[in-house]
Parts: sequence; structure tokens; C-alpha cells
Amino acid sequence: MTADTAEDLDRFRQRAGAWIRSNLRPLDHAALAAATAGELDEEEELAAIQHERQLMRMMFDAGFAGITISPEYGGQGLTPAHQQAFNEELSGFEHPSRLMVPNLSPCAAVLLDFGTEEQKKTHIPAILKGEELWMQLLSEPSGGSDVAGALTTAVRDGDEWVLNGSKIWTTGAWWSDWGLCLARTNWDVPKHRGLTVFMLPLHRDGVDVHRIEMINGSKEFCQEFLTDVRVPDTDRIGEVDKGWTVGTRWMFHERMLYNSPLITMPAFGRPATSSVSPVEVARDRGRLDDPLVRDLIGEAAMLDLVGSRLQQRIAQGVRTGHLSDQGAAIARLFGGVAGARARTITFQIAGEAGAAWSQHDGAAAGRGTDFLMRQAGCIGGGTTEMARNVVSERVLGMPRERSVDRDVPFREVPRGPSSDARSRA
Amino acid sequence: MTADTAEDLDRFRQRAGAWIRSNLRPLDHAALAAATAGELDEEEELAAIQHERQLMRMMFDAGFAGITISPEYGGQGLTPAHQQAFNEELSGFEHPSRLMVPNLSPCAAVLLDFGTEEQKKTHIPAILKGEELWMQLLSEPSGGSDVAGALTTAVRDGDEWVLNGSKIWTTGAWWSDWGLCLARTNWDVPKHRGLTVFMLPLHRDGVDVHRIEMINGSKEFCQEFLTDVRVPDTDRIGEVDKGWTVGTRWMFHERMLYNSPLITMPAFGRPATSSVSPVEVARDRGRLDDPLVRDLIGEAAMLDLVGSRLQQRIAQGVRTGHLSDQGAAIARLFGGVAGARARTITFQIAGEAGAAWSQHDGAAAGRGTDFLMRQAGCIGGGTTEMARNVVSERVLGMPRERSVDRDVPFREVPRGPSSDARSRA
Amino acid sequence: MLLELTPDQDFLRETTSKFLASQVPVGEIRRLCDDRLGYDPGYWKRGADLGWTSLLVSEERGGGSVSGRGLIDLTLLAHEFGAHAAPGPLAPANVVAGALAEFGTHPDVLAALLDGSAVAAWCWEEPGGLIGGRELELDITVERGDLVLNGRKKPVEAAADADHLLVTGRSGGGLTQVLVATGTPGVTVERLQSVDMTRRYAALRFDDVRLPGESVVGEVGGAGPAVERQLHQALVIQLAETVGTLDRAFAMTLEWAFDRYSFGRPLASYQELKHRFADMKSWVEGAHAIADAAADAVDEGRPEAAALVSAAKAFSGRYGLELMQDCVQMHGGIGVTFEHDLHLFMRRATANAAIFGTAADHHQRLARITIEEDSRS
Amino acid sequence: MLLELTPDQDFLRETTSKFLASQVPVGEIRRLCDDRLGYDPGYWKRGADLGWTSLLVSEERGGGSVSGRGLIDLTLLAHEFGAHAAPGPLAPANVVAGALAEFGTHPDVLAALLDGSAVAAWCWEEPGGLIGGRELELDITVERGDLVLNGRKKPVEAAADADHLLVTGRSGGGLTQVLVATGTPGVTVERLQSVDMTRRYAALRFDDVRLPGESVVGEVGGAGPAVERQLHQALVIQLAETVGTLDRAFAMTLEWAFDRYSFGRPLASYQELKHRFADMKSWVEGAHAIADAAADAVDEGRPEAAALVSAAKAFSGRYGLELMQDCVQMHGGIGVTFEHDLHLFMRRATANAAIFGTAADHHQRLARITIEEDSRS
Repeated sequence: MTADTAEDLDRFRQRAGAWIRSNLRPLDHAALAAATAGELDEEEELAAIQHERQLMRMMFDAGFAGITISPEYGGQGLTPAHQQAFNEELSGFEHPSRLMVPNLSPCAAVLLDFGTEEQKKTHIPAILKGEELWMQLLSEPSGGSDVAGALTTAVRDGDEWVLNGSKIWTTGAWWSDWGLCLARTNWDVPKHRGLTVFMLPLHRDGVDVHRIEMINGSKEFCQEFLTDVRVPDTDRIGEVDKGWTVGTRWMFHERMLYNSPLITMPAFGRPATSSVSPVEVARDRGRLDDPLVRDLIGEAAMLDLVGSRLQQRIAQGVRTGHLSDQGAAIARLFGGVAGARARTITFQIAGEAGAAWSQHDGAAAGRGTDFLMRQAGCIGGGTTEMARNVVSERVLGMPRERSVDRDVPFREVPRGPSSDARSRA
Repeated sequence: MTADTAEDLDRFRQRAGAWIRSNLRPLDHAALAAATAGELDEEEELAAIQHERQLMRMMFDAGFAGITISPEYGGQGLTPAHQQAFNEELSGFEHPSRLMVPNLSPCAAVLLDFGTEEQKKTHIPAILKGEELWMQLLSEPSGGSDVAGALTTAVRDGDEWVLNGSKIWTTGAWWSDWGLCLARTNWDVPKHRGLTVFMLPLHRDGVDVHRIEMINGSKEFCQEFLTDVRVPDTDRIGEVDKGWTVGTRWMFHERMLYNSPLITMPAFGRPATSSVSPVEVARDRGRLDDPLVRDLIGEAAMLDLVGSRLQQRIAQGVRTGHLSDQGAAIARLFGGVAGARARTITFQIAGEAGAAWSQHDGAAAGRGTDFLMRQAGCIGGGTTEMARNVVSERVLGMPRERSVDRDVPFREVPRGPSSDARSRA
Repeated sequence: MLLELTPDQDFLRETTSKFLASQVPVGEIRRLCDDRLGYDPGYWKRGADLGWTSLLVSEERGGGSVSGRGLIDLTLLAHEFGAHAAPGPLAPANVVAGALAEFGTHPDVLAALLDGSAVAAWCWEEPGGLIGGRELELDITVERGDLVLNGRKKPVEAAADADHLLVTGRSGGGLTQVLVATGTPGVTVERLQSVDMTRRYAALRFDDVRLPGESVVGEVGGAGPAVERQLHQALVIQLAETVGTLDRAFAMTLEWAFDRYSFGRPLASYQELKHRFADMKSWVEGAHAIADAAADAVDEGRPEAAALVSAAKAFSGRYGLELMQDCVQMHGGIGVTFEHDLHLFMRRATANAAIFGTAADHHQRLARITIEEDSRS
Repeated sequence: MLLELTPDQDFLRETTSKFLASQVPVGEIRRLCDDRLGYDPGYWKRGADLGWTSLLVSEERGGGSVSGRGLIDLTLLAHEFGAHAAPGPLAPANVVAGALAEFGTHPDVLAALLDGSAVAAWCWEEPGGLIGGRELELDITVERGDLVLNGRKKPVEAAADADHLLVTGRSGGGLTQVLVATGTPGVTVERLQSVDMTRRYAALRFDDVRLPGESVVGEVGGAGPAVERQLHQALVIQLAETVGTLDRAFAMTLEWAFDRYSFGRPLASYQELKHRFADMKSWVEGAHAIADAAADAVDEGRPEAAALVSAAKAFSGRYGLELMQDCVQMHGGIGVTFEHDLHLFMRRATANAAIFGTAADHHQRLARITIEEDSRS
């Protein structure tokens, strides 16, 4: 880095810090925790989204939206270091946490990589202003880890495409505006060669959004049923039948999670998505002096520190070319496994309050329910098993798994007795 | 069980207990531990073997050898319950611990299953008297888990067979008399269909036995190099090229370990092969009151109890037909994994004495070296990975692993760059 | 569960299994999630008719077992309860009935427990847990022939809606048990939220609760051995139930692995998953083996009962829950939805793992036993 | 190790790597296993010429680093030491040299340490370990201007054959460090057996060891911060070395998986093994990341250094050793033979995991830090 840009960075940091301190409110940990635990009702959730849209707009107006995005598309045209400086200054302040993943990354990131000029100029500024909220229509009920095995079908009809099928595990589809949708446009070629990506407005006829109830009562995820949804060909992203090229990059952005240079979030402090800390549970159980509990607290702290430094190392490795894009799967794997362990730790510290509790149990209340959801972080955004496939095959170069579906027309691939069990559930 | 045999069992137990108390010495834990840790020199080891041969002879003369084996072959023709009663009475007394596995099981067990009358009448009484010590020539340096991929070759020459090749991981081959040997007799059929089993005297010309030094200095294992070893066809076990039928049963007996009804060993008390207990290490480190150390002691005790009860359950299940023979792999898997954890636990309790120690450290001395050998119990006698294959495929009925060597002539199977790396090392 | 049952035992198990399948299918359990009691009183009475409540009570006191070993028979029922995530106060009803029968007190209450018309709670656990080394604190003082209770119990299964509470407390150096009718002045009940769908727990406070002398079950200050035995019984029932949930979840997941295709072939064909199923199978069988060994030792009153019970509890608390989470992981996204049935079983296993001592608590107990044994040998 | 090195750093690393490969190949390490010292003194002197001993010493005191950040440069050397299981007292020589240079005392000793003609031991650890919470007990009392030492140190790397001992002890409420020449009356040395092939540890006893006042390094009772810094340095060196061993063992095992065929195809094609390699890769990268973060924080004296060092130590102590054992398992039988080289690296990692606090000890340290931070926030 030259002295020039370093100075610029310092000035930028000062400007950002000043703006943040005078315009944003301090982070409300309790509110965030309640939101994460799915304790908001529908109205409260919509109000929170509306507030975050306003935060996006304020940042846009102040020149802090899309820091690494070109000014052509409404961004600031600065470096990842500037984004990092902004994130550092943002620590301890409110921020549009729900509108980052998947809205900016992977969605805006994919648009920037593959969109036409027209598409980018229309949608990127709208995203940065908080006017358009995007989500991803990627997974399918029949698909599990096999994203490229999408059954949702798009059939061409003149200048339009007609989509039918079902997508699942979409975060917040019920309050979003647009979706990025992977669909099958050719059943007569091997699966990776018959896919295409479309932009899909969610409030259109034929798009039916259902909220899914999770074990802990959260309804953050949705399933969508698409029935004869019509999309103009101008809303296609990338080439026809070349959607897997888009999809591969899309999933890379997904694995980057909060390490993408498009993401605005506090660099330090408890991450927005953190649940209750082991120290709080131990304190509310009166077990802070128990060496066994301290062992668990220490282990949790260790995993936290290693996880964050690993994220940084992987991000740096990908950025500098020491690691292929696929290296992001290493951090995704570690994060999933460590996160599951962290939930086990708080459950263990809760002791018998893990089975039954009242509000008098403080932070120990509800740890049993948390524990039921432990694997969510090893499933969502691509399972840890898929991450292990990617690491072994794409990072370490080990032989690919035998595939029975790689070189045959997709329509001939065995799909098993349960493939459609949930598609119309 | 009828009242009759129950009474008989009681009488048998009394007779056994009386004989044991007046003829055998109490178990010397220290001597056993030293032997297990490989601390005996060659002369001491041979003296110990000689003593155990005498114990075998004493039991034979007193009518306690081969309790479940037919009198035709020198046994007592009684039930597994009688063997169990004898083993219970034997608790706390010396016993021929080195001459049980593999001598009686799997070796004598395989002879009993597949030997001709002539072979059984010649060898089984000799084994029971301690005159013949048998071991198994099964694994090969190139083979790893792929036992059926044996490269050791037997070629017919009139009434004889000529054997060439190398076997490895044979326990105590240097002090044994006979070996059960799996050899390839046909390279032009798929691998399982070209194997034959032979009986091989180890003190014959052309059998060259090398002792292998393990990380901890132990030399219990050997490697044998066979050069034009001639074996009469009358010493063949089972049919030509049908050796895998023998081998499958052989490996079942191997997985049964000390649960075979052929095995004479104390039913209670610390098993002969146990290493240092976590309690001893904790005491010698002055850490018996440390809750973290007690957590480890409790965990070790738990694994021990579960492991032994699981062994019993599996043995019962196989005996009563609730489980297939392959069920033995469940206990083998659990035992391997739990044993590795037990060694980790004593290493952890040893603390900094795990890195460096003197004799003043008592039971904490040498735990670091133990730890280096931790995986031995997950490798020897078939790896835990192989056990997992067996459990998933043969017990749970899941699809077999794709095999590139099942239906092709063995000579055409790829063997990779390192296959012969160790065969003449 | 035992590999070999007598024909009578198998009949008992089979009858209960069919009854639960028809009376409390998963839809009914979802409905009962919002029910105050967590079960239908008629269901419980019909269960009592099937023998659910009488197994720890001798025939002369109105009970009876099918094999002469009531606790072993009870593990068969508990296994089915686990396999169906079934509702109903199986453990407290039996443990309290067994206690009343043993000491021959309160025959009317016993009769009502046996026919299922009344329910009792076994009030032993205290906040912070008692297995890990903490001393029981609820105080029972004798004052002019009366008994005065002060202290807390939490969490206690079925306590909010029970008719009777069998409360364990400390009287100086020894333990005492008293039978308390719900509604007695000074008893405060707080309903707790539970991780389980149908099991209801409560926290109890006793503030100068005064009871007549005949409320005692056994002798004042002399209840120690009986309480330890009741704890072992409660744990044996809980362990058998947990093994039932593990069996069921494992079977569901195995079936899913055969049915579900990914990349054109069944999940069951992927080696990494196969190997995890192998580990899970070893855990399921290990849980069966040690739970049965514990039941056997407790039933016979053998000295190794304490070690076996704690080993079983530590094992199923740790490996059992790991197995459940592996089942979730194999199911993928639907495994964490409310709609899928898997969580019904995971909830029961999770509650059981946290009640009457965590795995870590039982490690401490096992360590104490092991160190004592070692110093004697 | 850092992903990006300066050209000078890369040259230092590369030079040392080549030197170690030629001077201490595995055959030489096997030979040195029976050597009293564990290394050849000439080898150590030539290493000093390459800069091994001077990195924590400023240029004005005769030292110098290549990047201006000596501790970071030192981690590059330590990484290579680990990757070659190389012999020689790298950590004690540097930590003691750094301490003498910092306080400007004993310039002759410092000069001899720098040119490799003398060796010093850093005597801090005491029996039972100091990380888990135990207090340092070796007593240093001032008597008429003299210092009197009483107590024990164990285990101490290179102490039996060192020329000088930098001993840390307690003087009332504070810590003191003194430089003791070996052979001083009252110092008893017991050589220990080591799990490592070439590293030599000893136990030391100090019975009324009397030293002149000028033996002090720093101030009597004021050495606390310096000792903490030295401990952090020693840990950073150890951690980098451990990462080097992990890298090497992982690379060996990966190569083996490609070369070794079982059932007609390479081990690397089995999904279960592939997935374990993926986990191992995440552990190797995690170990790199946290060790580098710790080195950076210690070098800059940042407040989070203590937490990062303990996190790195706990992580490599646990996951690093699991990785080593996985490497053994993948090798099968030959992985536990003396003939195969894998154990050379596992030995070094095992010794490092047990020295200066186990993973469990560092969990306790991390818990203390985390709870303190939490109560401040």
C-alpha cells in the first residue's frame, strides 16, 4: 500500500467514524438476540426490516453504501481496506444486519459478476438504497446438497420463460422483493449443462410463499411454489443452459459469508447472530467458579478465536491467490462444526435447566431448544458434508466421488422413492 | 438350562476353583504390565512363554483345557457356560495369557471349523497341551486392510505347494511353531476366488522371521519372508481356491477377540492387557481431587463399563442368532475407539510429565510413549475403518463400496506406486 | 432392550407398543404439546389397566409383574414410551407406588396410583442438580410430632398436576420422605417450560409446610437407602426410555438414507455416511447393553448398580445426544423443521439427558466410585 | 506460517530449511536419539551463523532481525524446526538472549549465546505445571546482598547440558529472575526421559543456592511483566514449531493417500478418508491462523496477546494431536513402527502439547480472561 492510499484510508476512517457516531444508534444486543431466537412477531419483524431499509438509505446518502462497488452502479469505488475500516468504525453500532446476506452477497455479488450493464444499473443502486431486497431461490425440497440437481423448470415461450417448481430454505422470502433463481432449461443433457439463472420478482402471480416453522419456533425460512410464473428473457442472468457457471460462483460467494468485501457489518464485538454466551449462562447458573464449567468457557473462547482468525486467513488467501476460491469451504466447515460445539457447550452449562426452565433461569432458559437446532449451522448454506467434499476434491485434489449423474441426460438420473415427498408438502 | 446341567455346572465350578487355588499362583500385575509395555528382554520373554506352555499342560492334565472342545480332539466337551465358570474362578490367578489369541482363537478355531479329521486329531491336542503354538500369517505389507488382496503365492508342485511372499503383523512369530497362512493360488480369477489356506511350520528352511520395532520399543510383531517354502498338500486347509470361505470365518473369530468360548482368561479384574489406570496416574501426579481429572477418570470408567457390556451383548447376540457373525465388528469398532480415548486420557492426566519423566513420576512415567501408540488398537486385527465397512454393509445392509477389483482377474487389479515399497524392506 | 424376552414379557411390550401407536400417534403428540397436562387422563387409566403402574408393587399390595422382575418389565414399557415419545408420568407413578408399597403406608393413595385415577410426583431433584456432588438441602424438621418442610425442588416431573408429592428432604444427618397432598398450604408451584412436547415439569417451593407425622414414608432420618434405590429405579426407567428414542431415531434415519437420493444415488451408498451409521450403530448397541446391565444390577440390588447406572447415564447423555444430532444432520434441512417428526424423539432424549444429572455429573459420581474401589484393592 | 513473507524473510526460511535438510535428515535424528546432548555443537554454531540466536536481540546488543520484527522472523525458523523435527535449543537460547539483551546485563554470556558457543536454559516451569492456576513456588530470598534459591524446576529444556540457567522465582509478592552458572553448588540436575527423539529435558533442584547480587536480571521482585513476555515468546516459538510438524505430517499422509492402493484404488478415493482429510486441512489452517495471530499480538505487545496465545496453545494441543493420530491411522500398521518417519514429527508435537500447559490448562487461562472481559463489558 502506498503512502497516498494509506492517508486516504485514514481520512476515510475519520469521516466514517464521525458519521456513524452522529447518525447511528448503539447496538441493542437484547433486541438482536430476541430477533435471532425468533421471538419477534410478524409485525415486529416487518418493522425491523423497514428500519434496516432506512439505515441502508442513510448510508447510501452519506456515501458509505457499496464501498467496494463501482460508482457506475451507485457504489463508492474504494478498496476492501476501506470497507474494513468502515466495519471497524461500525463496531458497537446498529447496522442493517438482515440485509447483508444474502441480499448483498451472494445476490448483488452474482449480479455484479454476471449481470448485463442494464441489469446492474437497474438493480444494484436499488439494492444499495434499500429499495430492493433480494434472496436466493437455490435449494429445492428434493435436492438436499445436490444444488445442480434442480427440478424447477423454465420453458421458453417467445420472449418469456415460464417457471414451475418449488424452492426452499430461502431466508426471509416473505419480506423480500426479488429472488435469484436457478432453474432447469434442458432435461436432455447432463445436469450441470441444462441450468439457467433468472431474476424473479417475488410479489408476482404464481409465486406462493410459505413460511417454514423450525424446531425452535423460528420462521425465518420459506418455501416457494412457482406455478406458471412468467419472466422476460431480459431478466435472465448469464447464458441459457450455462447457469452452472453462475451457480459455482454464487456458491463461492455464499461460502464467503460475512468475509465478502461487499458486506457492511461491525468488525469487532459479538457478532449480530451470536446467541447467548457461555459466560452468561454460567453466571446465571451460579457456576462461574466450577472448573468444569470454566473448561467449557475456555474451549468456547478458543473455538471462537480460532474460527475468526481462520476466516481472516482464508479470506486473505483467496484474495491474494494463495488459495483457490474453493478454499472458502475450509472456513465454512470449521465454522459449522465449531458453532455446533458452541451450542452444545451452553446446553451443557445449563445443566438440568436444559430440560425445563422459567424466566427466572436467565440466560440458562431456552438452551435446550437451542440445542435442538444445533445442526442448523452445519446444514444451512451448504452442508458441512458438501464442504468436506469441496475441500478434499477441489482444495486437496483428491479423486472426485463417483457420480452416476454426471454424464447422462438429467431426465435419466435415478431420483429415488422419496424425491418428491416434500415437493408439494 | 435344565436343573441337571445347572447342578453339573456348580460341581464343575467347585472342582475348577479348588484346582486353581491349589495349583496356580496369584496374578502378578506388575509383571504383566512390564510384558505388555515391551520391557522384557528376549530371554525373559522366552522364559515367560515356556512357563505359559507349562500352564497349558497343567490345565490339560487336570481336565480343564479345551473346555468347549470335543473329547475326540483332547477337549472336555462341555458348554460355553462351563468355560465362563472356569474363567470366573480363574480371576486373580496366573494364566497362559499369551497363548490364547491367536493360538486358540482364531487359529485352533479355524482348524476346528475347516480341518480334516486327521489335521484336527494331530494339532488340536498339541495346541491344548502347549506343545504347538500357532499364529496367523494373514496381513501383508502391501495389503493394509485388503486381506483378500494377498500377494503371497502358492504354486502346486506334485503333492506339494511352493510358497513365496511376505506376511506381516504376526504376533510372536519368533517364538511360535506353526502358522495359518493365506496364499494366492490363482491370479487369473477375481481376488476372492483364488486364495487357499495352508498350515506352515515356522522353523522350516525358507521362512525368515524378522521382529518389527514399534514406536514404544515393543517387538511383539514380526514380518516373515517366505522363499520357496514347501508344504505338503495334506497341510492344506479347506479347498483349493476356496480360501476366502476360510478367511471370512477366520476374521470373524479374530473380531470375537476374548469373547470366543475357546478362550481361557479371568472373567473379572483388570484384563491382562490393560495398561496403567487413570486413577494411578492421577494419584502419582497428586491430582486425585482435581474435578477435571475426575471428569476424565469417570469418562474412562464409563467407556470401560460400556465396552465390556457391549462385548457381552454382541457375543450373546451372535450366539443366539439375533445378530449375524458380522455383528462382532460392532464391538471391535467400539473397543478400538474407546481404547484410543483411554490412552489419551492417561496422557492428559500426566500433564507435563507426558513430555518428559523419570522413574520418580510413578504411573505418569511413559504415558507420552503410550500416547504415540494410541492408534495401535484401531489398526491391529483389522482397522476400525474396515469394521465400519462391515457394520454398515453387512450388519445394516447398506450398499457395498464400489469395488474395482471384484470382478476382474486379480492380476489386472491396480496396485499403485507404493504397493511393493515395504515388501522387501 | 434385552435381546431375549420371555413370552409374557414380549406380550406386555407388544400390547403397550400397539396401544401407544393407536392412542398417541405423532399427530396426537403435536396436539398434546399445547395441553396443560400433556396427556389425556383416560389414556393414563387405560395404560394402568395394561399394567403400567403396578410393576414395582408386590402382588399382596395390589401390584404384580409378568416375569417376577418388575423393574426389568418396566424397562420394556419405558423402551416403548421412548420409541413413541409417549406422554404420561411413567417414572414418577411407578417410583412413588413402589415406595409406598415397600413401606406399606398410604394404601388408599397406592390404590389410586395403581388404577391410574391419581398421579404422584417424585420430588427429589433440587436447583443446580444433586448428582454432581451438591448436597440435598430441603429441610424436614420434626416439631411436636408434626413435620415442617422448607426448601425447593426443581425440576419435578408432573408436579404441577399431581395429586400427591413424595418429597425427599434432610432431617439433620439423615434423609426423610413425606407424602404431601397438592394444595397443602405453603406449597408454591411454578410451571416450567420444557424442551419435551408432552412432559410437564414444575418448580416447587416449600415454606413452613406443616404435615402430620403419618405423612412420613419410612422412617424420619432413615430414608437414605430407599432414596438411593428410588433414584436408581428412576434412572433405569429413564435410560430404557432414552434407548427407545435412540432406536426409533436411528431406524427413521436409516430408512431415510436408503430412500433419499442425492447426485443420483441413495445417501446410504456414501461411504462417509455409512461409517457414521456404523458408529451410531455401536452407540445404540452400547446404550442398550449398559442400560440393561444397569437395570439388572439395580433389580438384583447388586453393589455395582451405582457404577453401572452412572456409566449408562453418562454414555446415553453424551453419545445418545450425538447420535440424535447425527440423525438431524443426515436429514438435512427438514431435520430442523417442526413439521418433521424427528425432533419429537430428540426432545425426549434431550430432556432425559439433562434430568437426574448430566453426563459430566455422572462422570464425577463414577470417578468417586472408581477411586474408592481402587483404594480398596 | 504467514501466507505472505518479505523476500528477506523468505530467504531466511529457505536457507534454514536447506540447512536442516542437509544437516539433520531423518537418519541423523535417529542417530541423535542416543546422543547425550541430542545435537552436535558444531551444528548449533553454524545455525547461530545463520541467525538462529539473534532475532530477539537488538542490533546495538549484537543481534538483529531481517524484518524488524524478530519474533515473527523467529516463527519462520521454528516452523522449519518443526517440519524437520530438528534438534537444538531454539526456544531457550532465544528467550534467554532476549531477556539478557533487554536488561543489558551479562554481556559476555549474551555474546556467547549469540554466537552459539554457549547454551542457556529458561527455567520457569515447575512440577505440576504453572498454566492451570498453580502458583510459582521457587523461592528467591535476598540475604545480605546475596540471593538464595530454594525450590524445583521441571521439566526444563536443555538444562542438563546448558552453560547458564535463567531461573524465575518468587521474592515475596513479586517475581525475580537470576542467571545461574551450571555447576553452582546446591543445584542438582536429574536428566529426564523424553518423548521427543532429540530434545533433552531435566529436573532441577535448588537447595540453598547462594548467588551474588549481580546475578539478577532485571529487578528483584519486579520481573513479573518480563516473565510473562518471555512465556509468550516461548509459546509463540513452540506454536510455530508445532504448526511445522503438523504441516509436514499432513503432507506426508496426503502423499501416502495418493500412493497407497487398497482394494484396487488409492486411499485418496475413499470418501470417508477424504472427509477426514478435509477436517484435518481445516485444523492445519486453523493452527496456522491462530499461531500467526498470537505471534503478531505478542510481537506488538497488544493486550489480546494472552488470549490468542492460550487459544493457539489449546487448539494445537488438542486438534494438532488428533491430526497426528489421524495421520497414524491413515498409515495403518507401519504408522506405529519405529522404522517409519511419522513418529519423529508426532513426538515433537506431543512434547510441545504437554510443555508450558496442556490444552485443558489453557482453557482455564482463557476462561479467566473471558470472564474478566465479560464482567468489564
